[in-house]
Amino acid sequence: MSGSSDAPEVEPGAASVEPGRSVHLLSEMLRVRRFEERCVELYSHQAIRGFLHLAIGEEACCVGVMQALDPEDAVVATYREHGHALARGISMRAALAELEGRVEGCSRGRGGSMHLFDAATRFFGGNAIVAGGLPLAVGLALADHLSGRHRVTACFFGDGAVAEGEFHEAMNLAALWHLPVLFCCENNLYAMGTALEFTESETDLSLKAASYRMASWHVDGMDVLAVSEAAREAADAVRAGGGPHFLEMRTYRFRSHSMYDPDRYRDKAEIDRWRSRDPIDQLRVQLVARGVLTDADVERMESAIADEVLDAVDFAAGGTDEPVADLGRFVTSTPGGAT
Amino acid sequence: MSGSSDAPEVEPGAASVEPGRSVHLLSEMLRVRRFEERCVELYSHQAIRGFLHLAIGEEACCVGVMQALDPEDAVVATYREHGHALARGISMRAALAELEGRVEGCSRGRGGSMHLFDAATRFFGGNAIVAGGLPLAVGLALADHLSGRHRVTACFFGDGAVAEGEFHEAMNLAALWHLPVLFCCENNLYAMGTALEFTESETDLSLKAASYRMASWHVDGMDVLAVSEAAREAADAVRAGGGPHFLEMRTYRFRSHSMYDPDRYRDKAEIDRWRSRDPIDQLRVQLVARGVLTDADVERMESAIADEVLDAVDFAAGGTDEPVADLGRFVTSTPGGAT
Amino acid sequence: MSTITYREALREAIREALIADERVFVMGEDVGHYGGSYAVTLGLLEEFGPERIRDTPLSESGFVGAGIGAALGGMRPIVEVMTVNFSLLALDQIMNNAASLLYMSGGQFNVPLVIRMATGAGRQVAAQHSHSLEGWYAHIPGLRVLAPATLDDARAMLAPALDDPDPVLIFEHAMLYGTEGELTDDAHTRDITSAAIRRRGEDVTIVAYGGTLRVALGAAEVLAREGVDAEVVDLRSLRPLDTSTILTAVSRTHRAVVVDEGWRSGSLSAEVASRITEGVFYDLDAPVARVCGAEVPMPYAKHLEDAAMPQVADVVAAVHALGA
Amino acid sequence: MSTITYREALREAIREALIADERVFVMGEDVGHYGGSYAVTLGLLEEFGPERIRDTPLSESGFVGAGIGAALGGMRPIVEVMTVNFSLLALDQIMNNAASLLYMSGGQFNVPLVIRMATGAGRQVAAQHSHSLEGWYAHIPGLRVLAPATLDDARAMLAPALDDPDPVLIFEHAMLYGTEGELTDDAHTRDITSAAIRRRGEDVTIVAYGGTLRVALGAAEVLAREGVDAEVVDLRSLRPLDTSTILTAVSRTHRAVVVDEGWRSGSLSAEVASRITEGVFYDLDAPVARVCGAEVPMPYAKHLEDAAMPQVADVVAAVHALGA
Ligand SMILES: Cc1ncc(C[n+]2csc(CCOP(=O)(O)OP(=O)(O)O)c2C)c(N)n1
Ligand SMILES: Cc1ncc(C[n+]2csc(CCOP(=O)(O)OP(=O)(O)O)c2C)c(N)n1
Ligand SMILES: [Mg+2]
Ligand SMILES: [Mg+2]
Repeated sequence: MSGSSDAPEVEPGAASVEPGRSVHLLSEMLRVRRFEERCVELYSHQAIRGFLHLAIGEEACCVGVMQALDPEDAVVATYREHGHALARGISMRAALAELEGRVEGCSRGRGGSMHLFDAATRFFGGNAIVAGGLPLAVGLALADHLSGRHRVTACFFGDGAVAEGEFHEAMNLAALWHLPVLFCCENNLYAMGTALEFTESETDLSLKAASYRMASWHVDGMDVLAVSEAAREAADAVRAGGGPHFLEMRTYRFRSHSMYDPDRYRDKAEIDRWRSRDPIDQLRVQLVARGVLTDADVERMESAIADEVLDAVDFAAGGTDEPVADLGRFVTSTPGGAT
Repeated sequence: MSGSSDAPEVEPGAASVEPGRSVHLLSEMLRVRRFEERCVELYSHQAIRGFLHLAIGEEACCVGVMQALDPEDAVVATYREHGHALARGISMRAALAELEGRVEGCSRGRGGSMHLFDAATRFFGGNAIVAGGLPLAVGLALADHLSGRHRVTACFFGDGAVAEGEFHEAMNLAALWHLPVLFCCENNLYAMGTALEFTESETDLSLKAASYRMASWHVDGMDVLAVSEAAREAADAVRAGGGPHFLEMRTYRFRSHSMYDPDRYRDKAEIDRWRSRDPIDQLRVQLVARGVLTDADVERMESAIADEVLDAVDFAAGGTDEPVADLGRFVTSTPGGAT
Repeated sequence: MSTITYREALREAIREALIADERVFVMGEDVGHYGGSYAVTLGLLEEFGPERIRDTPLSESGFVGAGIGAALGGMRPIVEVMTVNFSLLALDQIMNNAASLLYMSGGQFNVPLVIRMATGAGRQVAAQHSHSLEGWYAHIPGLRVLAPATLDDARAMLAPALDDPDPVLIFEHAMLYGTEGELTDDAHTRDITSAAIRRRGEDVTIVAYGGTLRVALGAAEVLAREGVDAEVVDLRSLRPLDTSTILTAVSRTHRAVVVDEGWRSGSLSAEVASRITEGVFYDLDAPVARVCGAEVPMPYAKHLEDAAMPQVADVVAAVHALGA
Repeated sequence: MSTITYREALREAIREALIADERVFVMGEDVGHYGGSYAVTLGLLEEFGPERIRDTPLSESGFVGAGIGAALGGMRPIVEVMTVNFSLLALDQIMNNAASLLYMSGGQFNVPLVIRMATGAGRQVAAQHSHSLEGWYAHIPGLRVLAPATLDDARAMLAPALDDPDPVLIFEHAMLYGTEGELTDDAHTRDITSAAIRRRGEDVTIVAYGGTLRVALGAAEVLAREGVDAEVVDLRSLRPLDTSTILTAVSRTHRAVVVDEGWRSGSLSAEVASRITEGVFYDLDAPVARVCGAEVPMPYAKHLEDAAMPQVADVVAAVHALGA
């Protein structure tokens, strides 16, 4: 990570991350990957419908940041949030049941892929409006500030969100009021089919924070160790009263924007170049090379995750529909509320 | 003016403005001042109603910038736009008739003080939504760009607008598309009763433009010569295809935000300090000292302006009401339109 | 009993809430140093300090969204949007977050937020500052929408609104702030669900809310002098609508006029008229009449503004046209 | 005659406009390199280049406002807002500038702008992507609001919309893009003012628009099998409403059902019902019925989404309840 755009980034994996944590990071990334791969299948079988946005290729971002958070912290995410949800501790069961519209899902099947919620882990969604979550994160942090609680609110968004006015309003409010928000920009170079160069006159997004006097770092988003180090340092600073921090993670999605997207706008060569930097492969190779893991360890890890995925698939398949009679439930908190 | 915030500003009046133009600038500022002073009286007699926002103290900004524009350029202003309208060439008659709700007004009496419009001078309003005019200016410039016309769109807004998302969206669009917009920020340090330090985490507004890679200057907004020089240079650059430019003018309103405002939030000493830098007094003293004008010349100027104001007052007083039967006219262009 | 203005009644309610509950705070443009654009929050900064009386930058979407987030975080924010016109900039937050989060999250995340705004025309502030959109907002499920039209309601509605676990919008008509009078015992009712009968009558029901209540009452007076006895219903809550109070009245009077300052097409008056027709069709002696705002961006000139707003004479004429 | 999809019909209309008039250009998120989120603009970037098929950053208020400005500057922009949900972010520009500038300026500045958006539910994209707000937009004076429900209208409405000197919103129901069929001669009509009778009938009038037209026609078929002969009116223009076509139909059938995907309270159905009641009260055998969207943020689960949207069976039941 680096404090300005010109400063060099830390070497991939150079950080003195202790082996146990590295293994955990690998496992978490694999959980996200295998979960989403299964989602693709389920989508083709129409068990999952609507929009489905995959984070495949970007797992280092959600996994790396989540490791830096405490249970009492809060998370606000986007519609591309399966990884965030899993890494935050929502079970595969609850997530997959949600994607399949089951009442056992983490949002009772009302939200689907774009609207995973979980009060227990303070996961404030999934938000399908680009940049719509940022003001919420500011407000959550404001609540902590007003209550004298030393918590962090981590807010995820993509490069596309930076062009939205709400991004700027939220950045200014957080900086002006010195609120404990960790702004996590997952810059995958595209907003749907529109490349960053077509959306921002200044494509170095970490510079945007400067005009709010906000501390800003950027980091290789394909290197989970670098991300987790940067995120920990930033989160610690936020928690210690250092005000909001901006963390840009430079990453890439290996698949199309959503299942509807024919991906006409990207170069095969570009995709391949990024695929060669797969965050999971990189870490696995490194850990095996360093002798932290054996191939057999990796296989065991894969197989445990496969079991977890399978269990979730069974759970979701065995799930139930919310009764139609409940359609009007939770429009308001009380039945006599303002429907 | 200066290209960055650290660079020194040009000396007041140092610019080699030729005498004739200086005199014209003084006269234009005086026209705005005397017009608005009369508006205060008319407001107290209830000939003018609704919101009335005065630019008294800020005349160097509108007058200085307007001098840099050509007739085919476009202007987008705010609700504090009497000065802009007069300096752009809307007659006092048409402006005052508008403020008094007469059909002879430049908006047929439908707009009032906040909505002066004039197609002949390409004056696209008066806009009562803070930052609401900025996207319009981008669009006007886009039209010029697409049509291959070398025109400038000057867009005025206050310091308060900088916190609005629309400001940022417009800045990005203009810079991204390299459009001929001159962004004119009249920084009078307050948005209604809220001081800049309570609205922006970075109070040096000229820095905001940097995060859009937009050329940005700031200038003493109490010095009309400095403003007009800066504006001319910026407008020329814009017209020559140099892309959008941002011009911050540091100024102050001597009176309250609107006629409703008891002005509880500002220090008497602060107001006095700024009043001692009255842009009109400064230029008059200077021109007299340099022998460009005699006191008698100034008196003649005042008296001509007093006549112009009086004529406008008579004109407005003698104006007529739009027939109530026309209430529904111009909701759409055609009577059979989409009312 | 001493007199009080509508503005002061609102302020008293806010003060009381700030004193009673630490989680309550006020946030909005110019609520602090300026004293509130309509002086509602005047003096509160001095009393409660800048953390709880929080001036915001001009960023409606940002601070309304922050209010939603703070509510999610356990606070009880009172967000002031200076006028309804500016709330359009925050509409995405209001509809897609405040009103939807509880439902989308399957009941996990409620949003105990109060948003206050000024609304309505009558002050010659022209097209961009004169909207009457509270009825339009009443379209959105998940919101409670209130329109205090009396001093008592100005005083009484905030506390139960804050107690509501879900988002509540309170619309204060700009022409009411200066209204003066005495509070009654109703100033302590905690009712934000029912419509109120402001005048009993037998011949026609006039339904109004917010800024049009005084128009309705004025018309009722004129009509009374003519021997026509009008019942006046003040909706008070625009969402949910207290349909039963309306229907009870109309089933008795057999005629109804709805007075709505909003633009006629698609205004709340259409919903009220439809509910009446659906509910007591066979009791109606005539179709429900509507007296609404003219469908124009509000003009500045006084005579045109008057012509664009429902007036007493318009309501009287509508009642006559019903054959009452 | 070869078949064409709704999406292709829209594209043909856009192509034609781009060819016919240099001032026309297309602007919006992902209209270019991506090919349009609903593939409406697919191939146009290659044909017309990036100046005229202009990908925008995610900044709805900014680029809608820029569209307004470009229209003021003499262009004829077609702005695509990906879906109506995102248009909330641009609502201030739409209401306070596009719809108001002509009036506020005393007739000087008209805004010849077309804004297209996808609308409606049915694809399981949940609460923030499934709104049906076109009826709500029809509240705003100064706008023309169109809802092409057929292939012909998808093909035909753009040209007259671009000729309109004032802003026009065109709402395309997301479920229609894939509809396939043949164009008829009506694909060249330039009519954007009148409602269309899609089916003649004597017993009941079913009024629908956009996404609910096929529901209405489906219900009419079911009813026909039962011997009930329904007339189906497609509003086509939501603002202004072609009241006379509706009234003529209802005065003949004496019964009416309005089908509206929007949330019931305050939906356009209320306005239509009110106009019917106001216009032909004494011809009505029963109160106008409404079949609307459930008043919930749209749930993801298919069975709940279906339950929240007007279905053929609901319309049939409503007709039965009217005694037809
Ligand atoms: C306000 C808004 N406008 C448009 C969309 C449609 N949309 C969904 S995702 C997306 C791209 C967002 O890109 P980015 O923020 O970079 O996130 P990524 O998808 O790359 O993770 C767009 C345009 C939306 N959801 N919200
Ligand atoms: C979007 C919006 N929010 C709030 C207001 C109310 N308002 C009118 S002027 C003003 C202050 C604007 O300050 P600034 O931009 O600095 O301009 P100045 O009045 O100082 O010239 C405010 C808050 C408004 N008109 N528009
Ligand atoms: Mg992206
Ligand atoms: Mg200011």
